[in-house]
This record gives sequence, C-alpha cells and structure tokens, in this order.
Amino acid sequence: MTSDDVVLSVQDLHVSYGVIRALKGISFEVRRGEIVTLIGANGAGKSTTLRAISRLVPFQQGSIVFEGVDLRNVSPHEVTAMGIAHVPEGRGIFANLTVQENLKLATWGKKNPREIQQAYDRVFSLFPRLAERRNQLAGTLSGGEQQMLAVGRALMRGGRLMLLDEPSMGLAPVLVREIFEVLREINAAGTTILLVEQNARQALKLAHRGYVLETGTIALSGTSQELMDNPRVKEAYLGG
Amino acid sequence: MPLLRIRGLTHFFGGLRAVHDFNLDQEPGELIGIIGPNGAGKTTVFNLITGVYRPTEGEIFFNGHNLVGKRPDQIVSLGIARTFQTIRLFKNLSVLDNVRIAHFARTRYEVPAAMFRMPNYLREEAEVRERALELLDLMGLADQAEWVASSLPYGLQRRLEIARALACEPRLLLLDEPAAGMNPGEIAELMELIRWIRQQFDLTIILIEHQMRVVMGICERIKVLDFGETIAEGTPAEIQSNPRVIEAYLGEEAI
Amino acid sequence: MQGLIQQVLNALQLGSVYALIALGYTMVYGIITLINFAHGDIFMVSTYVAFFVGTAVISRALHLPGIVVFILTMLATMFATALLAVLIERFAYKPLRQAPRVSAVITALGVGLFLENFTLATIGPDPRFLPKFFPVVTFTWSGVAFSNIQIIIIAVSAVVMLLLDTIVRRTMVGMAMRAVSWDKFTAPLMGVPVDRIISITFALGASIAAIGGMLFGMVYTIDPYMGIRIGWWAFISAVVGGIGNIRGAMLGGFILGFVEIFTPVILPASTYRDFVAFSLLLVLLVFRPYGILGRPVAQKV
Amino acid sequence: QPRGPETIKIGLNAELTGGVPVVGASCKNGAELAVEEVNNAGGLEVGGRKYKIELLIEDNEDKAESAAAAAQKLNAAGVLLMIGPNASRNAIPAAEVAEQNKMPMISPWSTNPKTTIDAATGQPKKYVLRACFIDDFQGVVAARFAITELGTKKPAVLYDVASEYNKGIAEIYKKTMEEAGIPVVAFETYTTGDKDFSAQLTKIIESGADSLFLPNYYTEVPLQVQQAHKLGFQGVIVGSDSWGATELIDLCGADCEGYFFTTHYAADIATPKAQAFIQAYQAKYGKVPDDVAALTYDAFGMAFQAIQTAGKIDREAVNQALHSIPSYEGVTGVLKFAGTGDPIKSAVVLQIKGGKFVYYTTAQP
Amino acid sequence: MNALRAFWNRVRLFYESWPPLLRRLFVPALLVLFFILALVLPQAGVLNLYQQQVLIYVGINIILAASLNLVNGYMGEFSVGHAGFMAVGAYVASILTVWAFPRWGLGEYIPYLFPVALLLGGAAAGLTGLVVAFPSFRTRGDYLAIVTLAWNMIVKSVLENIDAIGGPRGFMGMQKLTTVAWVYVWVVVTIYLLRNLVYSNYGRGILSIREDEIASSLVSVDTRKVKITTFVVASFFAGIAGGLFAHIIQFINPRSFSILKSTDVLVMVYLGGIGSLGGSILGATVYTVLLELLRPLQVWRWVVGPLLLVLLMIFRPRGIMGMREWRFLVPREERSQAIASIKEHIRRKREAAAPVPVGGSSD
Ligand SMILES: Nc1ncnc2c1ncn2[C@@H]1O[C@H](COP(=O)(O)OP(=O)(O)OP(=O)(O)O)[C@@H](O)[C@H]1O
Ligand SMILES: Nc1ncnc2c1ncn2[C@@H]1O[C@H](COP(=O)(O)OP(=O)(O)OP(=O)(O)O)[C@@H](O)[C@H]1O
Ligand SMILES: [Mg+2]
Ligand SMILES: [Mg+2]
Repeated sequence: MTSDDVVLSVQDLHVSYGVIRALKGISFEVRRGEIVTLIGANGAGKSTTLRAISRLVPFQQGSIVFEGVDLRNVSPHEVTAMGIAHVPEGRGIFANLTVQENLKLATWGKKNPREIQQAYDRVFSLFPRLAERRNQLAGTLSGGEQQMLAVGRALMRGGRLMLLDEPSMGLAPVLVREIFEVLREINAAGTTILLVEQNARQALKLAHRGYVLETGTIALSGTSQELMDNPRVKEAYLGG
Repeated sequence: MPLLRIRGLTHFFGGLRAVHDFNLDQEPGELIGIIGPNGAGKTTVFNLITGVYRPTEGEIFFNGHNLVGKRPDQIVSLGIARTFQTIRLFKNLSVLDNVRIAHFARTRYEVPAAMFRMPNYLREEAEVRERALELLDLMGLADQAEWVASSLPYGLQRRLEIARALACEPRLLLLDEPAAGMNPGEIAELMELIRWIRQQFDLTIILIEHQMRVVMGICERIKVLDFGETIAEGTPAEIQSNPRVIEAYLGEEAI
Repeated sequence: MQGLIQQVLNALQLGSVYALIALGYTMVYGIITLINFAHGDIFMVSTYVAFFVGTAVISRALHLPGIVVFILTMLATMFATALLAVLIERFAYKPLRQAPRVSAVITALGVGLFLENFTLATIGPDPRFLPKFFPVVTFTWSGVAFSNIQIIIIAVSAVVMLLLDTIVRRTMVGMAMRAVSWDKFTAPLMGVPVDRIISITFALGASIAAIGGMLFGMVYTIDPYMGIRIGWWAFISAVVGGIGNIRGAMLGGFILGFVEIFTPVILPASTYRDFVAFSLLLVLLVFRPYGILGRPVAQKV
Repeated sequence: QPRGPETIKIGLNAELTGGVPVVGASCKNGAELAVEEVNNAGGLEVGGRKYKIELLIEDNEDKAESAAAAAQKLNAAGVLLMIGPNASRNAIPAAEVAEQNKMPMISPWSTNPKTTIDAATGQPKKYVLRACFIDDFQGVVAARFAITELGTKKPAVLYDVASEYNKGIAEIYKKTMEEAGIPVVAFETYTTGDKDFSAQLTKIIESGADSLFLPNYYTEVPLQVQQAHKLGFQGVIVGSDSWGATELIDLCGADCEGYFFTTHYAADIATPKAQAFIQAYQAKYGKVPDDVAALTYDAFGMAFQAIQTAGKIDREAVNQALHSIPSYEGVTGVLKFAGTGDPIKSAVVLQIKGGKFVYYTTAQP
Repeated sequence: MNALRAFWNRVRLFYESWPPLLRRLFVPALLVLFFILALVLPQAGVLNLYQQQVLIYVGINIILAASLNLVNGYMGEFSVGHAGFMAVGAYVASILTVWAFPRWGLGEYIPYLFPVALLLGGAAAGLTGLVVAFPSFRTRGDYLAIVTLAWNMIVKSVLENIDAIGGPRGFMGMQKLTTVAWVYVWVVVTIYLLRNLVYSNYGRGILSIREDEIASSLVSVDTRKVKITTFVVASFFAGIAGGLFAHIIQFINPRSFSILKSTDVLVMVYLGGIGSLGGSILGATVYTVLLELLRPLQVWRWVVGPLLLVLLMIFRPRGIMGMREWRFLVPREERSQAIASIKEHIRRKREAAAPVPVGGSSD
C-alpha cells in the first residue's frame, strides 16, 4: 500500500462542544475503495467525527487530510465540492422541496448536463421508488424513502468518499437490508465509504475494516473479522 | 372488560389514509407490540389515542371513558402516558423539572396559592419534589437531577423520557421506538428496564419498535400494520412465520 | 360608483407598495426566520439614496430623458441598498446565527433605530419629495382619476412579484433558498454556500424594498422615521398572508391596502379606522391562526 | 479680585428625536440664535452686571416621561428657567415638574389650554407660560375667516386623530361652524405617520365640500393637498399655524397656491425686529424660520426681558416679571400677559401667493 | 476580571460561614434596609428630584420587563403589545384617583387609596389579558405577535376616541403619588410574586410550553389554563406599572402607550436575558440608566444607544443573564443543598427497604 491510496487521514483530532469534549484525539485513515466502519455506543463521538470531516463543526487540534489537502481552513460547501458526500444523521432531507428538487439541489455547482443526467439515471435505477415519487414533497415520504433520498442525494454529488451516519436508523428490517445492499453496490462501483452504524453486526459484515469508538477515543481497530471475533466487541456491540 | 378498546379507528391526513379500521382490545397488564413498515401508521395510532389528532372515524374507550374529542392533557390525566419516536424532552429544563411537570394535572393548589406561598402550596410542592426525586432515583437518574436535560447522554435521555411518562402515573404506557439508535448492549438493558417498570408500576404497555429482538423478546401479542391496514395479529411466533409480514416487513431472509 | 372605483385604485396603489416591502420582509424571514425589524428602515434609506442619486444625476445630465434618469437612479438605488443590507447582515446578524432567534430580532430593532436616527442626525428631519423624473399626468375617466405614476407603481409591483415568485420556485438559487430555510446545517452538504445564499436573499429583499422606495418617494414624502410605520405594516402584511410565503406577502400587502382604504370608506366617521382595521386583523387571525395562505408548520409527533 | 464672566443657565427641552423632529430642530435653531445674539453682544445686563447665557439642551424624544425627566434634569442642573417642550403632550408633564420645582417654564408652541392650567384646581399654573395662542382661539379664527371671507357653505375637515393639537383645533372649528349654522359635511381623520389620504379625500370630494380645513403639520399638508388635487378637489383649503414653514411651499409647489392659514405673524408686514430675526436666521441656517423657531425666539426674548426686569438671578423674581410683562414686542407680534401664562396676542391670516406667505388679514382675540 | 471573581468568591465564602439563621435573615434585612433608604434618601435630599425620577422609571421598567419576560421569556411567545395592558392600568388607576375617589367622598384618603387604585388598574389590565390569551390557544409565534400588536393598536385607538378621558389630548389631574419608596415596594412585590409563580408547577407548565407545547400537553399540562394564567398575570403587572407611570408623570395620553413603548420593554427583556427575573431587573436598569447617561449626546444619543445595543447582543447573544438566575431569587427549597438533602433522605429510606435492582445501573 502506498500513501497514495490513503483517501482520508485523520490525525489526533480533538473536538469540543463548549465544555463537552466529544473527541479526545482520534487518528485513523481510510484507503481508496474501502468500506470502513466506526462503531461505538451512543455519544461516543461517531457523528462528531463525520461532522468534523465535513467541517460542520470546528476542531481544536489535530488534522484532517483528504487526498493530500488539509481541510482545516476549508468551509463545508467546499469540502463537498472536493468530493466528500455526507449523509447526515437524521437524513437531513429538505422536507419543503420535492424529491426531484432535493436531488437537483445536490448538483449545485455542476455544469455538465450529461453528467447530471447520468447521475439521475444511476440514482433512479438504484432507487426506482424515488423515480415514482419524484414530484412528491420530501417531507411526506416514509422513513425508508427519506433514507433512500438522502443516499440518492449523496450519489448525485458523486463524491469519491461517502460519509454515512446511521443509514439504518428507524428503518424496517426489509429496508435495512436494502440499504446495505445498495451500499455494497455503490462501493463496488468505486466509491470509498466511511460508515457509522449502531447496527454493528451488519456494519462489520459489510465493511473491510472497523474502528471502535469509546467516549471520544479509539478503543480498538482491525479488520472486520478481527473485530467480530473480539470478545469485548461481541459483548458490547453485537449483543453477546 | 378490556382496559383499552378501539373500534374502527380511521384517520386521514388530507387525502392520505394513514390508519384504516384499526381495532384493539387490550386487557390490563398486557404488553402489545405494533410493527410495520415505515409510514404504516403506527405513530399515528398513538397520536389518535393520546388526542394529538382527532380521528376521522372510530371509537376509543379507555377504562370506560370515551377518549375521542378529549384534549391530550385530559387523556393523560385519565391514565395514559407516552414517549416519542424522536426524543421530545424539555431540553433546557432540569431533569427534575422534566419529571415534575408531569404532576401538573394532579396539582391541587391554585395560582394565588403559589404566588403567596400558602401552606397547601408548600406542602404539595414538597410532596411533588420528593416523589419526583424518588422516581428519578428508581430510574437511576437521581445523580443527574439538576442537570439540564439536553446535557444527558442519549441513552439517559431515553430513560428520562420514560421516567417523565411514568411520573404521569399512567395505567397504560405507549412507547414509540424506544430502542431507536441504541446498540445491542443498550437494547438488552432497555428490555430489562421495560420488564422491570411493567411489574413495578403495574403497567399495561403498547410498544412500537423496529428492533425485532425487542418486539419478539417481550411482547405477548403483536399487531402488524401496512399502509394503515392491520395485516396480521398474533403471538411473536405466529407473526414471524406469517408470509404477508415477511413480505411486507421482515424480508425474505427473516429468521 | 366612481367613488368605489376610485377607492379600488387608491387601494391598489397603496397595496402595491406594502406588498413590495412585505416581500423583502418575508424572504428574509422565510430563510433565516429573522423578523427583520430593520427592513422598513432599509426601505427608508433606499428612498434617501434615490433622492441623492436622482438629484445628482438630474443636475449633471440635463439632456437625458426623464425615464432614463429614473431607471438609472433605480438601478443605482437597488445596488446601494442591497449593499447596505448585505453589510448589515454580515456585521449585525451573522454573528447571531447560532444564538436564540429573538436575539437577532432585538439586534434588528437596534439596527433599525440606528438607521433612523443616523439619518435624522446627519441629513435632518425635513420631509422631501424625490425629484420629478418625468411629469405627472393625471387622467380623469368618467370621474375616476388616475395618474401615470399610479399605473407605473401597480405595473412595476406586479412584474417584480411575478419575477420573484419565479426565481424562488424555479431557479437553483431559489431552491437553495428554500433548502437553507429548512435546514441550514445540511445545505452545505449539497455544496450550497449558505452564507452566500443568505447574502443573496438579503440583497434581493433590499433591492425590492428599493424599488418600493423609489415608487413610494414619487408619490409620498420621505423622512427619516417613515420606515417605522411602513416596516410594521409590511410585517403585518407578511404575517397576515402567511409568513415566509411569497404569494402570501403579496396578498397580505393588498389586503392591508384595501383595509386601510376601505375602513374609512365604510365607516360613517374615519375616527375609528385603526380600531376597526386592527379588530378585523385580530378576528382574522383567530379564524386563520396561521395567516391566509400559511399553514401550521407540520410537525410530526 | 477679578471675577470671570457670570453665566445664567437656561434650559431647553425640545423634541429633537421622536415623532416631530422638525419641531425640535426649529426650536433648537431659534434658541441657539437667541442665545448667540445675546452672548455676542457681551451678555445680558442684569442689575448692572453682564451675564453670559449658557444654554442647556435636552432631548425629550417626544415622550411624556422623557420630557418630565429632562425637566427634572434641567432643574437639578440649576437652570434659571426652562424653554420648551413644544408639543402639548410633552409640555403638560414638563409643566407639572416646573410647577412643583417652582421653575419658570415657557412653552413656545404648546397650544393646548391645559398646559397652563392646574388640573386639580382648575386655576392657572403659577410658573408656566407660553408664547403662542391656544387651540381654541385659532380654531375660532379659522372658522370665522372661512365663513366671512371665503363664504364656505359646505366645509370639510381632515385631521390627525392621534395628535392632540390637530384634533383640538379641528373640533373647535367644527363647533364654531355649527354654531354659525353651517354643518360640516365631512369630518375625516387619519393617524400620525399616514402618507396616503386618498380614501378620506375621496369621501370628502364625494360629500361635495367647497372648502377643506387641514389643521395639520406642514410635513403632511403637501401630501394632503396634492392628493386632493389629484382626486379632483376644486374648493379652497385653509390651514393653521402648523403650515408656517417655507418647507411647505418647497414640498407643495404650485399646489398650495392661493390657500390660507392662520398663524402668529407675517413676514412681509413684519416689524424691523422681525425682519432682523428672519435675516439672521436665514444667514445662520439657510432657510426662513418657521413658526416654532420664531416662537422659541420670542420665548427667549420674553425670558431675557423678564430677567432684566427682575434685576436679579432669582426664579421667583423672574417668574413675577414674566407674568406681568405689560407688552413684549416679539417677532410673532405683541404679547401681553395679564396674570396668567397665556399671552394675549392676535392672529393673522396669510395667503400663499407666488411661492410666498403674504399677509391677508388680522384677527383680534 | 479574575481578581473580581476571586473577590466575589471570598465574599461568598464569608457569607457561607455565617450561621444559618443569619443567612436566612440576610436578604430580608437587606430588602428592609433598602426600603428605609428609599424612604429616607429623597427626604434627606441625598437624591435630587432628577435622580428620583430616574429611579422611579427604573422601577417601573423593571415591573414591565419582568412581567413581559413571563410571556416572552418563560412561555416563549413573542408579545409586542405590552404597552396596551400598561395603558389600561394607567387609565383605570388615574380615573379612580382623579374622578371616582373624590366623587365617592374619599378625596382626602387618596394617598392611602393609591395601592387600591393600582390594584384595580392591574385587575382591569389583567382581565383584558384574556383578549390575547384566547387567540393564543390556536396560534403562536409571529402570528400571535400580530395579535398582540393589533391589541396594542386597538387600545390606543379606543383611547384616542373617548373624549371623556381626553382623547388624544390626554388625561391629567393625578397627584404625584408615585414615590421612590412606593415603586420600590411594588418592584419587590412583583419580583417576589413572579418568582413564586415561576418556581411552582404552573411556572414549570409555562416553561414547558416554551420548550415543546405538544409534549407539554402530553404530560398532562393544561396548556389553555397555563396560557390564560400567564397572560392575565403578566397584564396585571403591566397594569400596575401603568398606574405607577400615570402617577409620576401626572399626565397620560394614548401616544405614551404606542408600539414604541412596547418595543422598549421588549428590548429590556432580551437585553437582560429571557427566563430570568434577575435578567429583567438588570436589563431594565441598564437600558434606562444608559439612555439617561447618554442624554448629553442629544440627537446622537439614539445613534449611539442602538449601536451599543447591537454590540451587546453580538457579544452576549443570550442577554446579560440569559436563562441564569441570581441565587437569592431562587427559593431556598429549590437550591442544590435542599435537593441534595431530599436525595439523601430517599437513599436512606430505600436502603432501609428491600434493595431493588435498577435496570440501567450496569456499573
Ligand atoms: N451540538 C452539540 N452540542 C453539545 N454537545 C454535543 C453536540 N452534539 C454532540 N454533543 C455531545 O458530544 C458527544 C459525542 O456526540 P456524537 O453525536 O458525536 O455521538 P455519536 O457517537 O454519534 O452518538 P449517537 O449514537 O447518539 O449518534 C456526546 O456527549 C454528545 O452529547
Ligand atoms: N401530520 C401529518 N400530516 C400529513 N401526513 C402525515 C402526518 N403525520 C404522518 N403522516 C403520514 O401518515 C403516514 C403514517 O405515518 P406514521 O408516522 O404513523 O408512520 P409510522 O408507522 O410511525 O412510521 P415509522 O416507522 O417511519 O415511524 C405516513 O405516510 C406519514 O407520512
Ligand atoms: Mg450520532
Ligand atoms: Mg413512527
């Protein structure tokens, strides 16, 4: 592995919300083509890590380097423009826009109509449901459809790195499986993925490697298999 | 006689039929689960029971009282409390205050008594304070009593929401996806907690959940909704093997 | 009958002005839920800009036709006013974006007071008219009087409103505005530069106010405190129509214009105009608690 | 041991900000001019010594409570007397303060009769005077003028219902008309800050009115006149002293041509003193003084004369002297005080002609 | 800054070292002392009339701000019509002292009946609070703001049209009954009563409406009752403030109670900080005194004042005291020590009984 393959490198990252220290110096990296998962209890700092990468929250110390570019002084919309797509916790769809408008907005700054059309085609072939509902207000979609839309928007941006924050939350079991299936397809088509999940079993099944976050620090790391075999992980995150 | 009796409950949002002909008879002490795909109308059923929405059609009887047309606070005082799918604590208030608010309907003193600190006010407030702290203590939240609710970790916020509902002294407790966003370890704890409060407070419970472990683990009876219709009803074992449920909800590879 | 038609014309003219100002109000509100109490004063400043620019242009270039001067002045005024609004947003409102919403409201009140009194202290209290860009022609048609300015006011307002409605509904920027108004923390994840969108909104709102200011200054006098009342009226228009709703703001503006004109018409004595007009408003809000076109924010329980 | 120049402190309580800043600005101008003239002449000679005048200016924001606080502040600062406030809504509370502190006060422009009356006893206040005549007088003068000189048969009125000044005059006007057997065909109102009067004016025109009385501030009158013309009003328009500013003509243009208003003085038949004042004012501020400036100037003039008469720097003595001014020839005419705070002075009717205010007739009280 | 804090901590420690009884009496004693000062200082000429006037305005503004804070800060509504209620109180109290009492042969007792007049004025204002309370059942936020605004305009318009009470010319003849001592008493009473209210179950009901109205009704809060209570109480105190105002200015007219007055109070509330009575006290004081201090600037006062306001809001977006409270304004039984002792008591009780395993205490 050469360092070229490292898409994202996070070193000694510290983030605080006022007095609450959410991240106390974490380091990890993501290589091209990988699916890496962050697992950990509630409030461990998983979402905070993703938000720091997208520059939605300021970080006090440490560095985040994406494809060789330090993100310290980059603003969130520029991060997106650089090729990081973020599916935020709670989906963050624009309820007052239609499905189509939600997708269209994600092409902000893109000029090439052919490229945009290709992106639409890809999203609609992955999620035929969204094509059916394209003129519906996104706020009236069901939870699973909203999650599809959130992932669909990230695909419209067409990033090289996709950050996903608990895509399976609140979804019916069928949909959970569908979403994970789509993630596998996206990854196979060449997108690197950093996945945050509560559903550790499924996440580890999908991912190549994983990190375990505990109260703002990295407690464990390894390949998915290693983690799944680890008794501590089994006990705390896989439900015995 | 059932504690809760629902007949022909139907609700429309504009042209959208969110719930259709929902029926339920729940005996005291029973724990019933409601499952179904996203948007099936589960939360809407809770909203109809608790008076957030007025049903388009149907009857809801609780303990002999007709609930249709009553205000939420009146319904709560009849003995129904609930939690929310997305946490709805009073974020900027202390944990203790969150619980004490639930004593509102049982407050007997009037505003002037409060403003002039009359003896009945002082007595009752002292009582409420102690009762609330006792409950927090039982729920393992006593140490955080004076924290601002939003500063609690997520798991404790869920727990506080349950504590706040319990402070309403309900006979029927409605839990809307209490395990959402929890990892398997936390889910196990939650199941333990639900069993314990059920017995401790002598509760009848309806539970909405997507985590099959929880539903199958603690519910005695399960109703499955899809597009507002009840598509199946039965014991966990029956539900798990019901082909319609597998198709609409659990997926092919279901256990 | 002529009286009635006359009054309808009167109401259309007044309503157009209210509607234009309400639009700026509602746009800013719609996107950052800020009740921009300074909007009326930005409108006031715009009329002064128009006054000075117009006077300067006329005195320099006498050979230009009036309508050209008018348009030049309007463009310059729109630009200057937009700039002012963007600066105010940067320095006074942006630092408060994370703060509770009312803090920014108080800041807006402060900015409004500042603009009013700064104008008073530097320019003085005397009321003025804008220079006459072109002669006013009054037509009388079977007893109903209307002027070319009146027609311009109503026409320009209508065009601006349609244009704005199209921008917000159809363009990418409009989509981004609506997205930012729903969730400004997620919008940058779509590549939308939130700060710039907010600036554009302020600039757009202020330019429309400037158009309103130009038109207003041609028929009414301008003075440093004129923004207070107009500002409140625009606020009322925006809310009555359903705040954050572009069409609602237009509708609200016209309703207010009609109520203001028609209550004295219907009443035997106009003494009770304010009483009646505001009672109507109160009753309206009791029956349509979220304005005429507004709907309660559908919050899922 | 040589002593520095002694000073007399005089307070000015004016509406610099708030609802009527034009009034405050003129008042301040008139005051500063009056004080400057005395000081440039070496000061005011009292009891054989020259005193410089120190002017303490307070803004009352056109708010009753601020006017009272400003009066208290001026009193605490040890002013010999206070000029202002102008609008009656501010002058009345300030007058209460003046009375309680035994501080002489002259309001240049408060025309409400109650300013100088003690509300509890109904007796005149002891320390409060004014330089203008009262609403009642002006309303009567305007009405009589409209009847006799203009021969109005169907008079109409449009006034600001939220402003005590306008309402006071309007009602007296109406009453006088009705007593003369001439019914007022339209009695319409608006609220301070309105800029569109088309609804009321349309109604007035429909009523067939042949004259229109506009006892309103000159800041609003041009709009009212122009809108009336635009809507086709043909009759004659009459105003009150609040028209008396050249800005009226600037704003109104030809629209106000030929109309009449009642006021305190006429520049074209002015005494040499008035001429001098107008010239000095114009030189200093670049415009013709309005009635507020002139009345303020006179208030100061009365104060100076009273101080000199009293011969000492003492509030009681100055108050005595003020109340017994036999005759003060001011720029706004001759003022006499007969024991009360209200001057006896005549009103003049001016006509707007060729862009100027031209003397038309005089009405005696 | 640090030295100040260190000093404050020293003072605090010293205070904590006092015996409980003394500590208990400290605040009441201080309040009585201030009352005596409020009585004596004006008499002794230590405070001149101007300073007294400003103090009285500060007091009236504190009452206005604290009562509006109940609606805007604690309940989270946005009322912009507080001056409307103040007007009702001012006119009713004035009519009583000027017309009614003398007519009922009580003329010579007016100074003693002043509190009665104020209370009746407050009651009348409180009653009109219902006009705003009922629409608040169905609407919120900016829509309710317009309702309150309309209410303010309606009051003003009605007053302008009743010639019997002077119309726009105003109403006068009030004696100067409002003194520093009286205002002080009313401020103390207002703050005391409001404090008691907000720390009761009703107060928590008010807060819960601000936080989440739907959740609040779903934990048994009768939101209608709470809203009525809040609007009536807030209007009542606004009415009291109006009565005090009328009897210091000795002249009231409809203009004094315009929207501008309402926005003044609004600024004081948010400047001080929402949800804090201490904040309202500070906000009203700072705003009133600052504007008095800026008087020498004349026209520029209203240029500099708003600038300072904007800067202050930028540096302290939550107002001076936002959501915090002065300790002495927190009832004793609500302070940490009291809560801790109850917790201790519960713990002992539980240990005595059979221990119950708590589901969540995994440690
Ligand atoms: N906006 C915020 N303000 C203050 N504290 C915050 C904020 N967001 C998160 N925190 C705190 O930071 C810590 C880490 O939060 P984070 O959301 O990153 O956890 P998480 O691992 O994503 O948990 P979850 O499983 O609940 O999503 C927690 O203690 C949380 O309470
Ligand atoms: N206030 C509302 N207005 C309009 N439609 C609504 C409203 N609330 C819910 N709906 C719609 O009603 C249907 C049922 O919603 P409900 O929230 O009951 O689903 P649910 O079964 O709880 O789903 P989930 O598992 O995702 O929580 C959905 O289609 C939803 O979009
Ligand atoms: Mg998270
Ligand atoms: Mg649900």
